[in-house]
Amino acid sequence: MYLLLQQLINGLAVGGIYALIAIGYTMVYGILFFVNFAHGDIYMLGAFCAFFVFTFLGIEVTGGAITVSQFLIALIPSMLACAALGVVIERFAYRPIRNGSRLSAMISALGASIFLSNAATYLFGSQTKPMPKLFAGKYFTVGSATISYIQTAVLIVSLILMILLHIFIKHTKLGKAIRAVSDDQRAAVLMGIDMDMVISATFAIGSALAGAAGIMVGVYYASIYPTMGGIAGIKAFTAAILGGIGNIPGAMLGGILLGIIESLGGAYISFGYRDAIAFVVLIIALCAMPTGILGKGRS
Amino acid sequence: MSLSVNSISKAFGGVVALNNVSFSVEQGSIFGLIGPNGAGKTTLFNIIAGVFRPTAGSILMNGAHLEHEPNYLRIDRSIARTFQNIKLFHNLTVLQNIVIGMHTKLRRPLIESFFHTKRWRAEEAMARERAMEMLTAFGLADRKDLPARSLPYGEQRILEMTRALVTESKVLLLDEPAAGLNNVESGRLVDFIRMIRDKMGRTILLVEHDMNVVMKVCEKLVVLDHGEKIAEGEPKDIQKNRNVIEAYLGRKFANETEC
Amino acid sequence: MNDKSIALFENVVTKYGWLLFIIIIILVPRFVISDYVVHVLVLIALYTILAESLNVLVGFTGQFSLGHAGFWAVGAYIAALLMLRAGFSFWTACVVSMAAGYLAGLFLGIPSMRLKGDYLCIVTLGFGEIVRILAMNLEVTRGPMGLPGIPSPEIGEFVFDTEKSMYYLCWAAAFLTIYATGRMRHSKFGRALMSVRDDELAAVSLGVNIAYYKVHAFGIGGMFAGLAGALYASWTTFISPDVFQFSDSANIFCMMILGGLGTIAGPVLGAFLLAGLPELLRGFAEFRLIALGLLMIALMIYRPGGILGSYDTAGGVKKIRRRRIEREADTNVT
Amino acid sequence: MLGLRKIYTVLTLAILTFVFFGLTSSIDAAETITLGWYGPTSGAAAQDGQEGRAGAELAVELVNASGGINGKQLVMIYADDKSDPKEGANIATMFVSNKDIIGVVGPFNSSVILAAAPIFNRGKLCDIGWGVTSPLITTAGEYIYRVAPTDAWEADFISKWIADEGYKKVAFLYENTDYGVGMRDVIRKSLPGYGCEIVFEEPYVQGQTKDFGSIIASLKQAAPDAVFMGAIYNEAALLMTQARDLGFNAPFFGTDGFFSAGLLDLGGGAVEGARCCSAFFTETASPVVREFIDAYVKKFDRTPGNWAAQSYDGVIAYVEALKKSGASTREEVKKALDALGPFEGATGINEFDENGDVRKDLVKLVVKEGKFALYD
Repeated sequence: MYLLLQQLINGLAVGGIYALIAIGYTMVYGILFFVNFAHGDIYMLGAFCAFFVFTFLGIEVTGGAITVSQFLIALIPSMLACAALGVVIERFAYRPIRNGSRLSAMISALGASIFLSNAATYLFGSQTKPMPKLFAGKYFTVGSATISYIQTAVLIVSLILMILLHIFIKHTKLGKAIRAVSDDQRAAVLMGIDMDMVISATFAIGSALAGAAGIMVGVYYASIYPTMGGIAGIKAFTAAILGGIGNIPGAMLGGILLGIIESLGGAYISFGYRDAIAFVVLIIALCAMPTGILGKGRS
Repeated sequence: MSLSVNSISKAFGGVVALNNVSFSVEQGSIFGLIGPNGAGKTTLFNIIAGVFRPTAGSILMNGAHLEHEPNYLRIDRSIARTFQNIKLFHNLTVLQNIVIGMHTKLRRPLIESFFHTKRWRAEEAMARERAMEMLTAFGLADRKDLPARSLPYGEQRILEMTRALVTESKVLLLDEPAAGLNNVESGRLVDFIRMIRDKMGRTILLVEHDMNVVMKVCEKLVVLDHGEKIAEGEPKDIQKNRNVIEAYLGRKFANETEC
Repeated sequence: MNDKSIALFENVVTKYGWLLFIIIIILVPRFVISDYVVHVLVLIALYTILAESLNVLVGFTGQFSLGHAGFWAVGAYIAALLMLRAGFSFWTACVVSMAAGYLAGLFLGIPSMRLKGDYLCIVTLGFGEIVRILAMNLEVTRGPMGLPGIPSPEIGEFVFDTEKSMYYLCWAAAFLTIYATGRMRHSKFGRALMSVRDDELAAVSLGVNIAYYKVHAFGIGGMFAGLAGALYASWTTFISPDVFQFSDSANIFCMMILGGLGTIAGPVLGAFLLAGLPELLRGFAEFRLIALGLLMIALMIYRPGGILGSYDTAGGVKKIRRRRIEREADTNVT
Repeated sequence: MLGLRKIYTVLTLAILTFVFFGLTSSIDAAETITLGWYGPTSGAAAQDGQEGRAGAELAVELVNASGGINGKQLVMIYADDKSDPKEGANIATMFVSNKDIIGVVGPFNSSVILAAAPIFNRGKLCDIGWGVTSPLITTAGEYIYRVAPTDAWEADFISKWIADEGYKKVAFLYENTDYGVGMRDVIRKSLPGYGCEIVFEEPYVQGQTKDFGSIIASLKQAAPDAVFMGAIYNEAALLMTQARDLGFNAPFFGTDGFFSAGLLDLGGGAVEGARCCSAFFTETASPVVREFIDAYVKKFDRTPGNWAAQSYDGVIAYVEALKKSGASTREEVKKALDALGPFEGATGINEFDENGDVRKDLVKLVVKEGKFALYD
């Protein structure tokens, strides 16, 4: 029984990370109707930002450990840097083709993804870089299931960020504008909403969350490498679709669910087939609910 | 040929859009379906066209039940339709749009196109010829190689109508054909519809808001209000019918014009 | 260049353009002594088949598929296993792998009946990953160890084991694919596919059975990808799961788009560009991928329809808005 | 916009660039000896690829500094295969059709060399793999050699070591690649052969699996005496840290995949006591190895890893063979390699057997106080 509890905890922690990245996909899709494949690479650059902040602060990255305050000091600048990067990518790669078709936007996103991951490999070197760990070695046990502090920290930080986002979207003026634009672009513009600003804000928020996910993965697994964006991007995109693309709570739900499915599938069926199981579950879910769990009739 | 609608009801979730509507359309007539906004005209039209399935009731075409048939079989039941806002194949040429209209008429399998067989070439030539015939009849022949998206609005409407006619379906469903036309164009539309009925022997069922088009061209009318049939008959009777006036202009006005 | 001459250009170029292109392809091995160039041209031929067959799905029928490497893998593995384990000759194995590709296409076509756009895209992406993971874990495919020693095609004594012999075989298959997709485009089947792409509701109203055509578009796409798989297997004589990654599916997708979506010559040019260019730039290792990324972005900004694209992808997003407005108008409950 | 003219120019241009490309061949062939080197300098295994390339570059530099081979300077052509078999086949054809190249060193991934082997055999061009360890390569063709010890040999070496240490119940975790699966097939015979029982066996996805929580949970249930990992250092370090975090403290054994500075960087304290074997070790007495290490540190100011040493030896094999035989054509190089006998390189004494595999002795290592040390 404890094995099940252990797997659930692992799933929740990984799910929290997928959810944070998936939110970026869903927010961009909600407004521009295309999948921002470069989003996975922004998550990777978030992790590298944190790496440079740590080295700048003189923290011993090789096998070192950091306190919560140092983590937060690194979190803020990384999120801001990623937000800025998101806006820059939108400004140069997507704005010129905004009235083009979704297809060309998607290809431009694929191009941006190839550019970012290879530029990172060239600039930062392809080596897997060590990252300091948060709560190294501390864990508490429930029966024979052990829950490491870092797992719970990842989950808590993810939930907090999601709640903050929810509040932002629900109650702030910009949040309402984003929702308005995603519901009906033309009407929103008629109401005097500045499209460019809203779209940049969407990219900024989505990228900041991806940056947060990046730094957390960095301290959780204590290692980062330039091509980590690709796989995480595809998984998060799957989570966003599972939850119902264009729907923020859906992205959160989809992320958590995918994390749990993966860890349970990996443990109980076979670790080699873990990703295949996640995709099989996705396909079945989509055939049952063509627009995702919480998705409106948007497809 | 008889198209009859028998006690059709339709509800979207809790909202009752249509409640027990029945009427039948005689062969060769021009039949109008009118009513104020939200009366259920378009829903009924889409049920006949096969886009929606009714919650209750049936639609009979020459005695055959249509209501549960998939929508792509309407053409085989000899029912074709046009759309309120023009649905052409934008990236295909005018000629290709028409040839696709003959989709159900063409029989040769894909393999024959691969081997370029005589039979396949003959069928394609027949299709092109037939399409050109229709295009010249409706004055679009010189546009045949242009992508459909580049035609002006009026011509796109005619192209869509031509495409529906080329299917040689006995019944033609027109969804607000006069939408967006000025009175000169709607005048030409009235002659056009009459010509289709008289020369091509088609039966027309149209949904329309433009009252002077309706009154001029329709031989029989059904009026819907809040999903129910409140009147049926000749246009001149309908104009004087109390319920119709009340539905359109409200009870006070209906009382004042007591006729 | 107004729309009138686009239509004119379409049929004139197809007659002479292809003739010249075929002549060039036939003559190239005569002048080129380096096996390396012939080798790269064979790879381009296989990518042409893959990009053309994907074009049937995306360019003709408007269905996004990012899992085309999955069909390629199915074809390659079926052909390899039949030749290695069951002693089939290349030709029967090739036909069987095309049939297998067709069935895999139908299988993947089923969800395509219900799902659209990005939902379908993720399902096809999932399909590609599932195929690769199965190849990675199954005993019969020897997992990551791959299948070495796949025999080359033979006709009587003549064995296609040199680069030049496979060059002619692969380009013959490529021209077969180009001819087939070209013929299909002008047939009832092709027109039905394109009507599904442009406007499903209108197509239905004209009697086009949308589900049938969507599923068979996947079938035909899978069939030709299976052909490319069989050819690839016996050309390289060794296949392993990491040959058919998601990056390969994305690569094939980009070739089709950069060349020109919905056209016939587009995917051919795309294959030359994305399979040929990196070989030319082999000297500048990391930079060629950075350059490729930027090239893709630039092309989408200045040539949204792809280099040869006459297909009005510029109207894409406008189409989205129009389609959404129509949907509201169509189904509002009046 | 578009025109007939444009279409022709674009298509024919693409063809002609190839025709031109094919005709050119490198210029001065007389005074130099040209070798080819390929490996994954980008993509998933970029780190090992770049380390291998550094080893090869160092070898070329040292050889040319000491007067080249029989008076001729050594020229090396480098290519990146991104660990993709398709690229491997392209590069193999490129090397075969470049007449100046008389020998090739590379690659790192077994699946890449298997794709390239038929082309090298057909072109009668020798290829010494510097990172390929899969047993499949033994029978990959007469022109295929390698300096990296096979998984089979290392797995057997470690199994014997585990048995000698008295551990009876062993868990085996392996990456789902030809490296890991190759080792699994070997230890399924070797471990029981030495009297140990495999209590738990599980693959993971190399390069993707980051969260080993579920594997560790199953490990704790199986409660093995020792864990043998068919893994390279990044996943090994990750698993050991997470295992220690979750309170699993059995000793870890690995093969040369463990032996890299990356294991210490990523693992930190958690890898203390991890044991592995390697053909190359920095603190050895032999002068040749010492010379290699000092030169490497001087050029790249970081200590060389296992793959740098293997790639270096790949080049040295040719240098020794050419010096002994004065060969200058591909057939002569083939004969020279077969007749080479033992030669000393950065990984100690190497000798090719009749299949082109290498026989070299392995060293037992353990991580003590954050550094690799000889295990006595």
